Amino acid sequence: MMQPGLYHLLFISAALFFIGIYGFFTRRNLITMLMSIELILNSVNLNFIAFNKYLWPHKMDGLFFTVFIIAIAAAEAAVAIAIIINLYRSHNSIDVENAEELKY
Amino acid sequence: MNLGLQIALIPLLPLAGFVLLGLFGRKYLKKSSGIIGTILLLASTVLALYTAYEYFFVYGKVAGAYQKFVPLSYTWLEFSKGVSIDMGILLDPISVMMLVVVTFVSLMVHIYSLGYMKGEERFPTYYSFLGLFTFSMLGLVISSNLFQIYIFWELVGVSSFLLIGYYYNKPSAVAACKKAFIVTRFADLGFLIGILILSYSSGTLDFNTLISTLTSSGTGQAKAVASTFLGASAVTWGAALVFIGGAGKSAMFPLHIWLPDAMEGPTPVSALIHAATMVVAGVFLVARLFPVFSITTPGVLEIVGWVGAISAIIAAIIACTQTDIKRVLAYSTMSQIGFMMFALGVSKYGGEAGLGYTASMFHLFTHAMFKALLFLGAGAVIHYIHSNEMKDMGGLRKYLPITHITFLIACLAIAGVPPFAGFFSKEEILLAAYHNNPAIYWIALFTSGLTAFYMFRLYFSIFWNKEHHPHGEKQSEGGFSMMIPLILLAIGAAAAGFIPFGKYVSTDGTVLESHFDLQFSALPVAVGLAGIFIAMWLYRKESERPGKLTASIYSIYKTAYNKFYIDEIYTFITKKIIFNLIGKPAAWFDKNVVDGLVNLTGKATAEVSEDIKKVQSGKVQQYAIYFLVGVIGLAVLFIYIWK
Amino acid sequence: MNGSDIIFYLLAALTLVCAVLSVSTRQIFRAAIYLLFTLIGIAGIYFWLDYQFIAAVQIVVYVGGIVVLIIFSIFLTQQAGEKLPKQKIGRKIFSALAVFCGFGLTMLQVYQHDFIETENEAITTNVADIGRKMLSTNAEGYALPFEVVSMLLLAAMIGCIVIALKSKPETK
Amino acid sequence: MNLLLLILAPLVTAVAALLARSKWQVRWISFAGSVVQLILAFVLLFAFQNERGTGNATQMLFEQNYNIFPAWNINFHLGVDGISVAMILLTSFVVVAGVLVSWNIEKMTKEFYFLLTLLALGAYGFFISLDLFVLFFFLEIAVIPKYLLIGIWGSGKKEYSANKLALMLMGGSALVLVGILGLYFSSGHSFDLLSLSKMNIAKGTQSIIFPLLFVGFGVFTALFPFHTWVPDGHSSAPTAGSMFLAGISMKLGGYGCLRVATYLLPEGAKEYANIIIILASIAILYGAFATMMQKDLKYINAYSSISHCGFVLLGIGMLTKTAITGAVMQMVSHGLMTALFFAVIGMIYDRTHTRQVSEMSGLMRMMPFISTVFFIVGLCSLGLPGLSGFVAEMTIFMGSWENADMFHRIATIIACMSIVVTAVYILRAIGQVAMGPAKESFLQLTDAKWNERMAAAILVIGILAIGIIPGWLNELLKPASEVIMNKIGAK
Amino acid sequence: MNDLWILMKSELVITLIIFILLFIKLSRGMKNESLLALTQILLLANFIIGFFFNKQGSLFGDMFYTTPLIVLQKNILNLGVYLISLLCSGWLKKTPHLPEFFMLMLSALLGMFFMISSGNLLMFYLSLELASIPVAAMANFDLEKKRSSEGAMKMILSSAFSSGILLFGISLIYGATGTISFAQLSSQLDGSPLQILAFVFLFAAFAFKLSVVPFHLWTADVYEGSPIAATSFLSVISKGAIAFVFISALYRVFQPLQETWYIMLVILAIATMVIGNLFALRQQNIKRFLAFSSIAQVGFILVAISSNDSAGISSVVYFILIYVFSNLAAFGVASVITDQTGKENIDDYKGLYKTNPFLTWILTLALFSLAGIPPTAGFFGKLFLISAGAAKANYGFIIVVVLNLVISLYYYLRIVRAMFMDKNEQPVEKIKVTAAGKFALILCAAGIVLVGLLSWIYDYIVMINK
Repeated sequence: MMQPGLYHLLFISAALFFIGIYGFFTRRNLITMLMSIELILNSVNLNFIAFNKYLWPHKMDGLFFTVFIIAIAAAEAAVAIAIIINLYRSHNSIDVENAEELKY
Repeated sequence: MNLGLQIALIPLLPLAGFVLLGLFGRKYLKKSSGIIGTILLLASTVLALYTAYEYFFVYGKVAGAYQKFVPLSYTWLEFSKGVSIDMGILLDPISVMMLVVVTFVSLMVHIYSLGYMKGEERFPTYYSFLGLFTFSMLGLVISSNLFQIYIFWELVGVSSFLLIGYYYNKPSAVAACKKAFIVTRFADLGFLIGILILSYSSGTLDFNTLISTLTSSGTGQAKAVASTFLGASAVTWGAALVFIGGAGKSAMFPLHIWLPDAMEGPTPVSALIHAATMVVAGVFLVARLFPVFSITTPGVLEIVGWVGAISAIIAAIIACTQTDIKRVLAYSTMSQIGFMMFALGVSKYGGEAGLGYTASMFHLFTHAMFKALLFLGAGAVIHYIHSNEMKDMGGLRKYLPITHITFLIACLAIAGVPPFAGFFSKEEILLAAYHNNPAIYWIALFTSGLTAFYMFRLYFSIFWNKEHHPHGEKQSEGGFSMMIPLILLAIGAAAAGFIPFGKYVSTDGTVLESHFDLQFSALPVAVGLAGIFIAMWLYRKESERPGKLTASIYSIYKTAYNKFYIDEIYTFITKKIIFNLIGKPAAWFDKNVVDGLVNLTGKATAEVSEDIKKVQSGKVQQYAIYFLVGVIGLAVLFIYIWK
Repeated sequence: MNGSDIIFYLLAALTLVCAVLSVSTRQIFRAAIYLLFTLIGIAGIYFWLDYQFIAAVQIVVYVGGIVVLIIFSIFLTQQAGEKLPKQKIGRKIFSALAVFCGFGLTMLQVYQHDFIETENEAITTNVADIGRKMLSTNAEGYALPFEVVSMLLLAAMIGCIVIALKSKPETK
Repeated sequence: MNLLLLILAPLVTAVAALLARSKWQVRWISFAGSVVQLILAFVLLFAFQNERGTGNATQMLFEQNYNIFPAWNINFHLGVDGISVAMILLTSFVVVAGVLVSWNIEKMTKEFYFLLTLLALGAYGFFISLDLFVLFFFLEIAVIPKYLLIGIWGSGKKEYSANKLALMLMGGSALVLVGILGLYFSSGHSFDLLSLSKMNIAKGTQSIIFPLLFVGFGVFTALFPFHTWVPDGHSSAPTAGSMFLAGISMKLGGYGCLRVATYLLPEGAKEYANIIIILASIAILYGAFATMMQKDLKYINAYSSISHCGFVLLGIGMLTKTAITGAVMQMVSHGLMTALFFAVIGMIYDRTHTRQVSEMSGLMRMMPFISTVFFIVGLCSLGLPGLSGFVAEMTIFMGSWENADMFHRIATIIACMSIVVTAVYILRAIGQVAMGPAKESFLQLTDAKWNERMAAAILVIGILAIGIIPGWLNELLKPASEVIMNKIGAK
Repeated sequence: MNDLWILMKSELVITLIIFILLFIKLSRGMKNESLLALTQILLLANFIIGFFFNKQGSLFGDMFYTTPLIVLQKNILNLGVYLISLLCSGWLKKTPHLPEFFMLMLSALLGMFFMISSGNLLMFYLSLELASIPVAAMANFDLEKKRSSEGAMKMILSSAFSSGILLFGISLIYGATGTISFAQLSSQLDGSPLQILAFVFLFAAFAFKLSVVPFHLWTADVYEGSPIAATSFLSVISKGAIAFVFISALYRVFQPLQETWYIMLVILAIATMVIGNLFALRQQNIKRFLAFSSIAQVGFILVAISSNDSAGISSVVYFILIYVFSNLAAFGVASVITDQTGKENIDDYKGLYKTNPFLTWILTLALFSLAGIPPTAGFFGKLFLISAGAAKANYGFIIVVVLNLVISLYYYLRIVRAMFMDKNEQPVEKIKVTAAGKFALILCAAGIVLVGLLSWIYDYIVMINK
């Protein structure tokens, strides 16, 4: 194994990203889908940080981007959870496949 | 009076009658329409006679030959430089002669109809149609332009259509008028294409220019002759096609089938249109273009001759078997026009050789008289007996004395018994044929015998034989108005032969001395008399002889009775081939294939739309999968394929 | 391989393994916990990279906020012990395939790309600097995004309140 | 004369009709409007001839040019030449007749007349615009009113027909649009007809754009095989709708084929002339044969329109001055004739409540006027001299015959053959409908009313005016077709 | 800093309105009617202010920049929001959370404004989120309806997913170029594979928001589930804003990758039009129908965007203006009908003309405008879009485009047919339209007719675009 560097980080983040996507595709529970989204967002954060660290350390663009993403992730999660709870009230379930009334 | 205007008035007066009676007749002129029409036509007739007098005796002859005059010409529609439809008047012997014939016969018919058509509901309409017809026919004969003649040709056709279909609520009349129009229309197709060819070859539509271009050897003719198609030169095709037009209108074999049916029209109409005037338009057309036919395309002229001869004999044979008197007369007309036609066919251009031409015109003239007379006489009989069938008639000579006498004169004229009109003209025709085409001569001789036979068969069946008619009470013979035309025409039929026709009408305008040869005349007269006697033997008294005779030659009789099945052949072609093999498939193709494709496009779109609705599954995860696949797809596409 | 490297690999392994477990376990509560560990692992990586501020934010916001929120909502909507419904196998295979393709493609491009690691002097990233920049309106400042985010948070708050507050059941 | 009046008159009429209070008002407003349009058309005719008489030989007269959308170089450019004047006259005749014939429409009268007038507006605008964009604008304006007219006031399978019509026409105009854009971008950004005509567009481009434009406009004028909207559309439309459709709308296509496609793209026209001729010949004869088999009067006229419009395309495809003049004459003639035909059919249908030929008989007895008009229009259709059809067809034949090679000859002969087939189906229809024994159940029927008489009379006058004295129309069209032919530069 | 007040005037006014509403909500609150009226007045004022003080300039480094064209774009959106507030007043009056709804809507609008003005990727991302998260909440405003929450769920999850993709793309771009500022980006892009990959990620996110096939699938479900006010906001304002941003991003930032995105746009435009049309053909629900029709419209917008010249920009702006009027008129009518009768199906529109001629005419006009039929403005809008796209003389492409125009006509006419021609046993009863609604509908109708015929409007857009 070699010295951990940019590519390692990119690998981790890409892996995380696609794991998240996989989760998003296959999880039927809305909350777990939301968790997958969080994984995706985290992988992006990792990307930004890695680039900022290894390639463009003289500016803080990546870092700030990460900060804002985290903030937005929180907001998004909050709204999403609110919606999910509302959905749960009306459907009595948070299985995504129980909410497929709108189609075709 | 201005000459152009004077002559223009001849057709325009009947036209005025048509417009006047057509627009206001039904409402305001119900009673007086007949009188109005007749008076207008009388004026026309007087003008025509005056014109004829002036032309033949005052100014027509210049330097020993009758000249062609164009006193009036108005550019009606110009196609391109030099090629235009001009409405004009062409004065030459035949057009002047035709003016006289048409106006005279038409006047007779107008007068006759005053009595014959009395009390008809559509009396004004009838007279307006007569006016239209007379106008068109007159326009036709004075045409100075090939297209002008076509225009009036069509108008004549439509007025014939209207008059045949006058009894519009009779299905047979409707069928007949349709048939007449369509068959002649089919022939006119040939005429039209012929016009196109001739006009393109000669670069003009004007008769005089056209004839001189095509007959005098020069660049025009050379060009017209040079371009060939299927071995024949353009002008040959043109002339032949024009002749088809003429043949259609003149009821030449095999386009004659409409004529007998046309007898569904009122009898005076048959007299006017289908005996005396319109049906000779084809003859007139060939005569009009005679220089082209005889000089440039002698081959076509030969065809003309043969078509005429064949029509003459076929019609005569059929006429012997028919029982409807108007049909007999119709076939007789066809036969006589055949005579005229082959007379042209055996003629040559210029001088003595042009005898056939003169004879043809002469026969046209005399035929108009006696055939109109025959029809009007038949009309009087039908008027009296209310039937067309021979078997309902017989012994009428006592009841219809004037009709009887005039009818007899006409029969003698048509049979070629001297000194009646028909004798002279037919004699000339036979003479011309004898000199130029012996085969046709023998056919014609036989036909003239047949003519005498069937005419007298008719005569004896109507006026002698046994009395059949159911009408017990004695009716009058018909009014004054019906008798006058009969008498006038009888005079014409009896005396017209003595007109020295060759002096006035010849191929090149010069005088053609007619000479009678007693030796030559003997045979035709004998044949004619033989025909008459056979008819007398068979039909003067009621006997079983006709029945036996027909039985002995039954198959021939049957064939002839059924008009050689030509109608059936036509029916087969139209119904089975045109309707079933072309029309129906075309309609089917349109509905199912062309339209089907359009509908298929619509259906396919709807189908696809239905099929792909699964994509919109309502599953948010699937949406995301599509999303990712789309991204990957685009990325691969643009990274690796579309750099 | 030095200690730092080992730490990195350990963190990486923790992160990825927990991530995988988090999307595959059938116990929802465990999934949340695995997520928690993943997030912590990432925070560890941030520490390892010397970005303490971000690491702190990660811990505070994610671990302390979002995950807690998620766990609350799990409690609200589900019995903790209940197993998650199974996904169709076809979907799983297809998803895995798509994801692998995507991953392969991405990594291929990343590895083929020449990232030039700079020798530029890294600027310090202490909290004070970050804070100053966050509120600076200069070219290098982030005041405007900050305001935007605050509007967003306000809006999200309003939205959540409206949606999640139990509204009166409409009887009329 | 100010050409804007031709647009304003129908516009004002349409708005006034919408604002009217009662059906009575709507009718009279529309009628007055249509009469105004007729008068304007005549004023235009005389002004035009006057101007030409004074020796003004400019290609287009009464030009007006307003720059709208300068960014796209779109101008509101108006002007007329002989062809346009003829088409405007035709339109105004048909409009008056259409308004009169629809007098008894009770359902949504206001809307009906509004749409009718809108259609007229589109046609007028189309004929006077010299800017392709504006032309296209008016072309499309004329489509949707047809859809609504058929869909709302129509009969039979009206929805299907209306849809088919709208979609096929829109498809056609879509191709036109592509063609126009092609012209625009290949000519250095100009939509102006006159300046485009002065440009030399590369031959390769022409051979791409020409088919687009020609087929696009061809759909409007029933180019085979894009004609299938015609039978359904016509047969389902209300009387005035059919009249406008066949009398005006189909002419838009012919006019476009000539003025836009052929005139602007002479090379393309030469390249595709033979294909056009083949398609037109097919349409002529095949349309005629298909007509023979129809049983519904409206279908008969619709199919015969396909055949007759084939003549228009044939004339254009022949590329001779005479043939082109003939094509325009045929447009005018067919417009009047077919409008009259539909009017008559409408009148008959209103009384007998059937359009099946076989169910009618002997109408002459009860309705002499209508039957007479039926005769006249039938005879016009089969090309009887003295009526307009003859003049137009003969001009086309004569013009076609000027091409001396075998291909053109055969096409011309095929076209000529249709006169026989036409006679067959027309006489069949006339014989069955007007003639024959009168049916018992029809004995109570009445003849035409004043409005119907007037409508028929107006169109008959138009037909006769061309049929009896064609010279004026010929003189009107000749110079314009000469301009077109000079551009094509052959023969 | 004087410029701040002028350059950011739209954003500031919107923020002000949000806070006014917030204070009203937090204090005693107001009756819905008066609150609505107040909001409408405020929005009108906002719209009017939009016409003044146009200036070009940038703020906060390059994070925020504005030009007269951008101001115009924002004002078109202002107009749209104002119209929505009028058109949907029926539903709005009844909703128990009126101020919240407006606050969310205005926050989203604010997000769009920032998005249009954004000068770097960070601002862009943030404002994009600001423009979409509140909308997701809005979609759930029919709290009692199952469909509403399902729609909202789909919206928030898909948009979170798409922002994940977007962010990944942004991060890669950041890695590859080292900058997130638009101005510097365009000079840094060189078309290397990684950049293309990143660009595709980014593009996909745009495409998602714009509902380009195959990223469009959420659209119809969300539109159908949401309350109609939210739907019209989504379909008109969101679409318009994202289209504005998209075109300026492609032209300004990704110009170096022009060859790539031209082909991409051609492919996606065709796919979008075809799929949108095919789906719209058989829709029953009016909102769903309008969703697919708007997808097809997006296809046409892409056609114009592909032109890569200023004609593309001006025609898109012009089209969006027309689209605002037309689509809002359609939604307005649908909203009135749904509000009064609860009916949303096209079959329910059968025979509408008998009972509600006014609404029918407006809807007809709107549909004709959407279909691009003269003399409505839609004709000009569509035509300019296509003309702009045709500049490359790509005949095959243009033919496909115009044929799609024809297909689209079919389904627009379907509704017209239902209203005018079809018979119905129980047509929608006579509906009384509120004064505000009527006013807005007439305004839309006037807009539909006049924006096309008054050609100076287009000239104005062209002028400020230079």
